[in-house]
Amino acid sequence: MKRGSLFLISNLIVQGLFWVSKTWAEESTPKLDSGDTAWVMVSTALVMLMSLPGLVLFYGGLAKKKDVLNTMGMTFVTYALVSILWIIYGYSLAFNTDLLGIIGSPSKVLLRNITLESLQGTIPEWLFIIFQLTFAGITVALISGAFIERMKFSSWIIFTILWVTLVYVPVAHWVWGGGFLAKLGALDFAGGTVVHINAGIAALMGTFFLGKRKEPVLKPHNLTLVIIGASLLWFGWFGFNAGSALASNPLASIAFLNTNTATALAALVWMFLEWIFQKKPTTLGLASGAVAGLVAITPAAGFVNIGGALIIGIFASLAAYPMVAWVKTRLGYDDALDVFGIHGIAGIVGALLTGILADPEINQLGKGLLYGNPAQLWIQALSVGVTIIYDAIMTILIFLTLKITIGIKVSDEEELLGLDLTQHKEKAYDLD
Amino acid sequence: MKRGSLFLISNLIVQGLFWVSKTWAEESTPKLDSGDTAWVMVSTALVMLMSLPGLVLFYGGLAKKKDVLNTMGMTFVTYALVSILWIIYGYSLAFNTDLLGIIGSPSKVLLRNITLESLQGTIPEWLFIIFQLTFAGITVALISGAFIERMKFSSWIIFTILWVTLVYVPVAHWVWGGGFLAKLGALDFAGGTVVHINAGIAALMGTFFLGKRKEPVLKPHNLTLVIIGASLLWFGWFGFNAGSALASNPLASIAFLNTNTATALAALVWMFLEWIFQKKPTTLGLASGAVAGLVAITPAAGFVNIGGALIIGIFASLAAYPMVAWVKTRLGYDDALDVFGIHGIAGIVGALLTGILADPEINQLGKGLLYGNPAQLWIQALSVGVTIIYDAIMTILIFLTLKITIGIKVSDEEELLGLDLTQHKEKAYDLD
Amino acid sequence: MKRGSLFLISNLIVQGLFWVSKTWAEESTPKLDSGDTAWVMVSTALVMLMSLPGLVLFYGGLAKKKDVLNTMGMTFVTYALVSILWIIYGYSLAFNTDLLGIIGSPSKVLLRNITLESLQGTIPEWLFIIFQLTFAGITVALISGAFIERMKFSSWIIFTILWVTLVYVPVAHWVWGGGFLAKLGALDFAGGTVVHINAGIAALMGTFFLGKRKEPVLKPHNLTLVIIGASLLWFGWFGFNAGSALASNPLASIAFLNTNTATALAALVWMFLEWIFQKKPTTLGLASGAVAGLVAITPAAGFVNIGGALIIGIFASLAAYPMVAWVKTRLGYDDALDVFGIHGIAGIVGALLTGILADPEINQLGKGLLYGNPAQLWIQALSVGVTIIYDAIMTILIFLTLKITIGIKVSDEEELLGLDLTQHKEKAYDLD
Amino acid sequence: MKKVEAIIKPFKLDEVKDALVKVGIGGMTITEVKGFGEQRGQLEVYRGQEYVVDFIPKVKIEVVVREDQLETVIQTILESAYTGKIGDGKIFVLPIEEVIRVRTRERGEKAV
Amino acid sequence: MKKVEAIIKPFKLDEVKDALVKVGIGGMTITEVKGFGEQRGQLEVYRGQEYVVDFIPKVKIEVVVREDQLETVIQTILESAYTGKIGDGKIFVLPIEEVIRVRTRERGEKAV
Amino acid sequence: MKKVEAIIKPFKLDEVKDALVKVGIGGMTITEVKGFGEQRGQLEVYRGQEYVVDFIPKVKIEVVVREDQLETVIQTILESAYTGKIGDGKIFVLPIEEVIRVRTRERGEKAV
Ligand SMILES: Nc1ncnc2c1ncn2[C@@H]1O[C@H](COP(=O)(O)OP(=O)(O)O)[C@@H](O)[C@H]1O
Ligand SMILES: Nc1ncnc2c1ncn2[C@@H]1O[C@H](COP(=O)(O)OP(=O)(O)O)[C@@H](O)[C@H]1O
Ligand SMILES: Nc1ncnc2c1ncn2[C@@H]1O[C@H](COP(=O)(O)OP(=O)(O)O)[C@@H](O)[C@H]1O
Repeated sequence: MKRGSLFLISNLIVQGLFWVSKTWAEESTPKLDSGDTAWVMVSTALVMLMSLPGLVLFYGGLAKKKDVLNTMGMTFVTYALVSILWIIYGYSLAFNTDLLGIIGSPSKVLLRNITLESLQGTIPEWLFIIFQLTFAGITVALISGAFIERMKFSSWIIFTILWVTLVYVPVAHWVWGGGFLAKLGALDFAGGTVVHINAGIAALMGTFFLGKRKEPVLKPHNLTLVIIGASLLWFGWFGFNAGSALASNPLASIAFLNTNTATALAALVWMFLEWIFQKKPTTLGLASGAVAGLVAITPAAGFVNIGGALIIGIFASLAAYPMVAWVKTRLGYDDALDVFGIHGIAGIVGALLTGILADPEINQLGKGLLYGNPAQLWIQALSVGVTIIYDAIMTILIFLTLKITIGIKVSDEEELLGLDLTQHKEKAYDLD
Repeated sequence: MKRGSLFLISNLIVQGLFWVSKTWAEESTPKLDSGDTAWVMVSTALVMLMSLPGLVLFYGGLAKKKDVLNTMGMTFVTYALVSILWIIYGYSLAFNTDLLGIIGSPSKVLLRNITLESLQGTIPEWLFIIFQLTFAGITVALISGAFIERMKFSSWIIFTILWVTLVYVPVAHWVWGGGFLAKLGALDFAGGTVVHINAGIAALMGTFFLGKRKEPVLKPHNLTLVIIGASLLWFGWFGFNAGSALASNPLASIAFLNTNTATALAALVWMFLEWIFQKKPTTLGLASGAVAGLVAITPAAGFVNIGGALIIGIFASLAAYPMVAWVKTRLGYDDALDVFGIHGIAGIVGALLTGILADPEINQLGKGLLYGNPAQLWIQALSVGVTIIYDAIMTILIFLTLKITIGIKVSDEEELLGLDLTQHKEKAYDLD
Repeated sequence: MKRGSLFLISNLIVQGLFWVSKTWAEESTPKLDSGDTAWVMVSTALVMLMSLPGLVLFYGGLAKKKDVLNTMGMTFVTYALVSILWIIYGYSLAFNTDLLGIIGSPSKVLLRNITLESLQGTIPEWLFIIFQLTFAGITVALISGAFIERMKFSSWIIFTILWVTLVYVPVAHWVWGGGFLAKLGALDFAGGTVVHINAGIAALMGTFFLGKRKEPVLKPHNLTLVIIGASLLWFGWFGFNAGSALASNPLASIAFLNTNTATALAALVWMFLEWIFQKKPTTLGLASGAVAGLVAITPAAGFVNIGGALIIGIFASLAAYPMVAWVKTRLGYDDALDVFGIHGIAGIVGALLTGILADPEINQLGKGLLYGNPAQLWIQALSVGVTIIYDAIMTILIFLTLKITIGIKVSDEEELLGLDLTQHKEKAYDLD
Repeated sequence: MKKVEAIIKPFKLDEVKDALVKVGIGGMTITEVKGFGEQRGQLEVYRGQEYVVDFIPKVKIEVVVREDQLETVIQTILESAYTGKIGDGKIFVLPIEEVIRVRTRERGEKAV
Repeated sequence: MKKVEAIIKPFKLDEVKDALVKVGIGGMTITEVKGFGEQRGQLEVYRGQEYVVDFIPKVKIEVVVREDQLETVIQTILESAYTGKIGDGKIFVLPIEEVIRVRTRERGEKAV
Repeated sequence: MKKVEAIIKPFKLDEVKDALVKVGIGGMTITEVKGFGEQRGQLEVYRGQEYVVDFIPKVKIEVVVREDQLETVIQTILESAYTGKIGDGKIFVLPIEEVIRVRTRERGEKAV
């Protein structure tokens, strides 16, 4: 799990193999590459698009009509908040020089000491900062899907600040910023653990504190928005996964192709599961399967070959579908939009399968069980476990704090009237 | 019609003129270029966006309220299906070494024998594979517009599999993959024939088998979606056309500019035709004209100069408008969303005009009638004709097979209740 | 204010510092760079997306249900019209060799004399043309927000033609094309003055002629569209601002980061202002603040450091919020969607703050009051003033002409019935 | 005069309207309503969770008629709205004391 | 007590409401309906195919009034809903046997 | 037979429906309406401009009942729709002269 460090090295090596004519192999320090920079700028914009309006549409469409603006506003305000916190201290604490394996040095707080000349591999450091920012933003926004239709807007804002600071920043440091987990050697190409498992577990914990909604059932008010949102997530995810190569090269290309493959197959598998078990294939099923596939391929995108991508696509839906269709209803927690069921579960599937399927001919940094390195699977499991435990504990502490201070849930009447009116004095549609 | 082969050579020549300092001209084998790779990765994402959610929005908004999810689902499932089939056998059969002028060698089935080092021109072969994949996906999805509101979802899935295999793959091979049509020397920069005429003819043939809907009239349930969809198609088409240069260079730039020019003018021409013939200019007319312009400029984008783009923009709407406004109602076939009327007709207009207007100062590979090469027009006509005949025959055979096996049309009552409920047990909107 | 000229030089200098290995510093003429070209192609597509469907969604959602298609159509037709006018004469008159400081030479009318070899810095001139085209298009489209729900569609079309020709083209020439204002040395990285102040003032002038609507109140018919539109504007603006570096380099990266930072903070500030002054934070407020931030950072994006971006973000909303919430209602003009209140006001704030906060360590071309150059603030004020005065006079003349010829306003009954039906014979939604 | 209120299946609306026009009815008013009755709604399924909607979309037709038209209108609706399946709907007849046409201010039977 | 049901043009709603408030009416209920009558719908044209909608958007106003208010309410609606063009709508008067206010359980004229 | 028309707060619909079912009511028709009365709408605020909506979303329940069910139905609605706050709504009782079930052509009380 070392995108920030190992990958850059890997890129240099990979690039060194092909681009000898650019004379990089001979030089000790990398130079800025305008093509790599262009691709990472685009990828940054694409990951931003995943939050606004990707997730805004996907979650907003699944919400009830009286809660859609609040649902959309949760993602919007979170992306804005994290944007500011990230440049103030988030980036420095997550990605600056490691202190005791725990946290980054605060010497880059407010982006001090970064200049036009600062590079991260072959791209400007400023670009690396905002690329990472978009990952932090969407991770927190993802969690909101479990809490919609009943959480106080003010409480969500404080949650965003506390969680990104106390959970996302340290975990990102441990895994990508040179922290203690980075030394374990676990593989996480684009954020299966840091983003998806992290978000899924936080979502699950939060539902225990928020309790059930009055009407704890999924009744999407506008499925056209959901399909558009899923489409934009798919589109933006090319930046998420292929952008994580931090270069415009063959590794980015296979990550791109793997992403599309696993996603497409997971969408089809979910559809056929529905066809078998509930007689009709739904469009929401296609969209849900696609998201499960996107999540599961995330840690593996730059490590597995096309066969690996197909296997991950299949298991993404095989694992997430029963979770949301059967297990959730039986366990009875109210994960409104299945953040744990899809992001948590498919994230875990992807992280473990990466340990099995990583093919060193795709990326020499990753060698899975199938290629003679059984240890990798245990490393993957360990890093997943550490993340889950730390995340769960911290999320519980944050919710406890919120509960005994400003409160977390709106009143029953506010819930019935809808959060748009009671939290924002707004109405989404005026179609009369 | 030889994007896969001739264009790469042309790019090398063009690039050779300007980038001598990169020493490519002196070398025999092309090197990977990070800028070209960045642009083609972006273009791939853009063409994917044309299907999801571009076409999803454009077609979905034009459908009736009770059929919108089914309409959207047709494009979604097709893109997913083609994504898988393409990497299994589609790419190899379409673009691998030619066998007898008919089909590509199966040696790259499941993407065997492709490695990190494989290049296609100056970009990774993996990238070329997924770029081509997005074209295959949207071609089939386009056809669905003619069949909506009455076709069984299961039947559409089987149609997708058969048509992409039996029609798209071979035609793409003949035209772009080194097959027998490639040797004719016809010009098709980004897929006027392979994509749009191909889709338009298949759409027309299918309507003869599906018959009319109970209410065979265009009553868009949500025109805001249509305008957003048309906008995203326009946006994504920059990847479709300028991406087909397979490089980030002046040829891509003029293709970009030509695309915008023809599209804008076609939108305006359609609007004025409506103003003249039906007294009011509609926003659906603006959107429809834009799509006609995008289709018509597709084969010509990297061959004509700006004057050529203007002429193509004018004729796109001059040909497609009377087709959908007058001819269709008179002939009485039920091409629900005018796939033949717009994609078929404007595609033919574009293919023929390319043979007239191709300017060798833009691209030395193309020389039209106006520049002293009347033969080109006949080559264009011939290749259009071959595509139409093969496509029509195969589509008829596919529909016959479907009809006598699983059936193609839902029952009358299912049609009245809407396909969302009867095919998917879903409802698009819950706005009460 | 000299993007077209000074920036290219600056880029060369900046690039020269880092990319000596590319041997550019030694050469007199710049070479085409595939990475820069890729980034500017993407940026062009992104700025196009800001009009279609960014503004289409943002404005359309804020309109009343019976006027949404007309509102969307205004932006659509304007983008199409300007696309054609720009290649016919707009580009040549705005960016070709200066004649007497007033206008560009017509020698590039219809893009004559531009070939595959023509470069603008390190990118093809064709690309520069279409990049600039997208700015011209959105500037006019922005104005429409003030005029919706009462202006004749035909009148808007003529307005578009006259205004882009008589106002946008000359102002763009003076400021960016080497005209007399360019020599003043004012700073406008991506169009704070040319685009936003220009649009804001024209909007304000027009409202005096159009008068009030029957129901002069903001009653958005679909706020979900507004939030999606604002999100896409944010996304596209990365192309607007970071693309204005005309290269894929550290300057583009800091412009990207500054854009995101100011936007996020402005969204939050607007939200908190609402929380304080009207008790609830709205999602429309978040979106409005984001747009104010995007506008204000536009002239400064490639000049200020991150601290500057934060300050600009704060003042964007501090200035625009009271304008639209209090001042407008008191003054009583009917700027329907607050084009003056947001684009005009935040544009002026941004232009002046650039004169204060421009940091020469970010870009040696800009040195503000804070860094020892108080003159810059006066230069900024002067260029803002000249633009306002010229724009106001010309817009008034255009409206006078329209008023005494074809008329500008629909009849009262047409307004009540809605412009969709009376201007286009269309209905946006058929949701029964 | 009487008001006939008929609750029918939405996809029967056009048929009923045409039938009424044929027997000389020149005006009616239609409202989208939701019905609760013996018929239960179509099953919808989202992410594996099935649920039935109690309230089913119906259309209410209101026709104000002269006494002598009453039985014809009832018969016409009975025939054109009929499918024989549960949920076909009901017809209610209410007394009307006065009818006025806004445009002409005519009152009574002339105004129907 | 009586119920006055008026079918009017939607853009006249505010005017009618204000006029009714002026003559002392404190409550009413509004429904969006679609009318079929002599007035035909606006032509819509999509890709050259024109079609007319039979059903035109109308608004139904229901006001329950005391007998002594009846004529005033009718006159007020007649005036404020009037445009003189076809489609101005109709007013129906129905008998009401009982009115109850849920909040206070008051019955009869006090509850109106 | 009588028709009971109750205008209630939308979020009370399920409660009222369930209560009516409990006392044996097997059918009803629901319409979304907008009410004008003493209760004023929630304030909405867009870009600092506050405005109150006069018309508040309400739900109209129509139940046609036999005379002997009338008082039970009224009491049931009164209890289940009650919040005690302004805007709880009204119940109107209208005479019904005939009821016919389309599916079976039954008339009168059997058809209710
Ligand atoms: N007592 C009633 N009062 C008002 N409306 C009723 C009543 N009973 C039935 N309806 C309406 O008639 C519709 C059809 O009734 P239902 O019991 O489903 O089938 P059927 O008409 O075949 O008996 C219901 O959906 C409802 O709208
Ligand atoms: N017999 C009727 N029963 C119920 N509603 C009617 C009847 N006749 C007319 N209406 C309603 O009144 C509206 C206006 O009637 P129309 O014939 O179009 O014009 P006018 O009111 O000028 O005669 C219709 O759209 C319909 O809603
Ligand atoms: N005279 C009336 N005629 C028709 N509907 C009425 C009348 N008075 C009230 N209503 C309906 O009853 C609803 C509630 O009335 P309101 O005066 O707001 O509160 P309350 O029921 O507590 O007196 C109104 O919104 C309106 O729909």
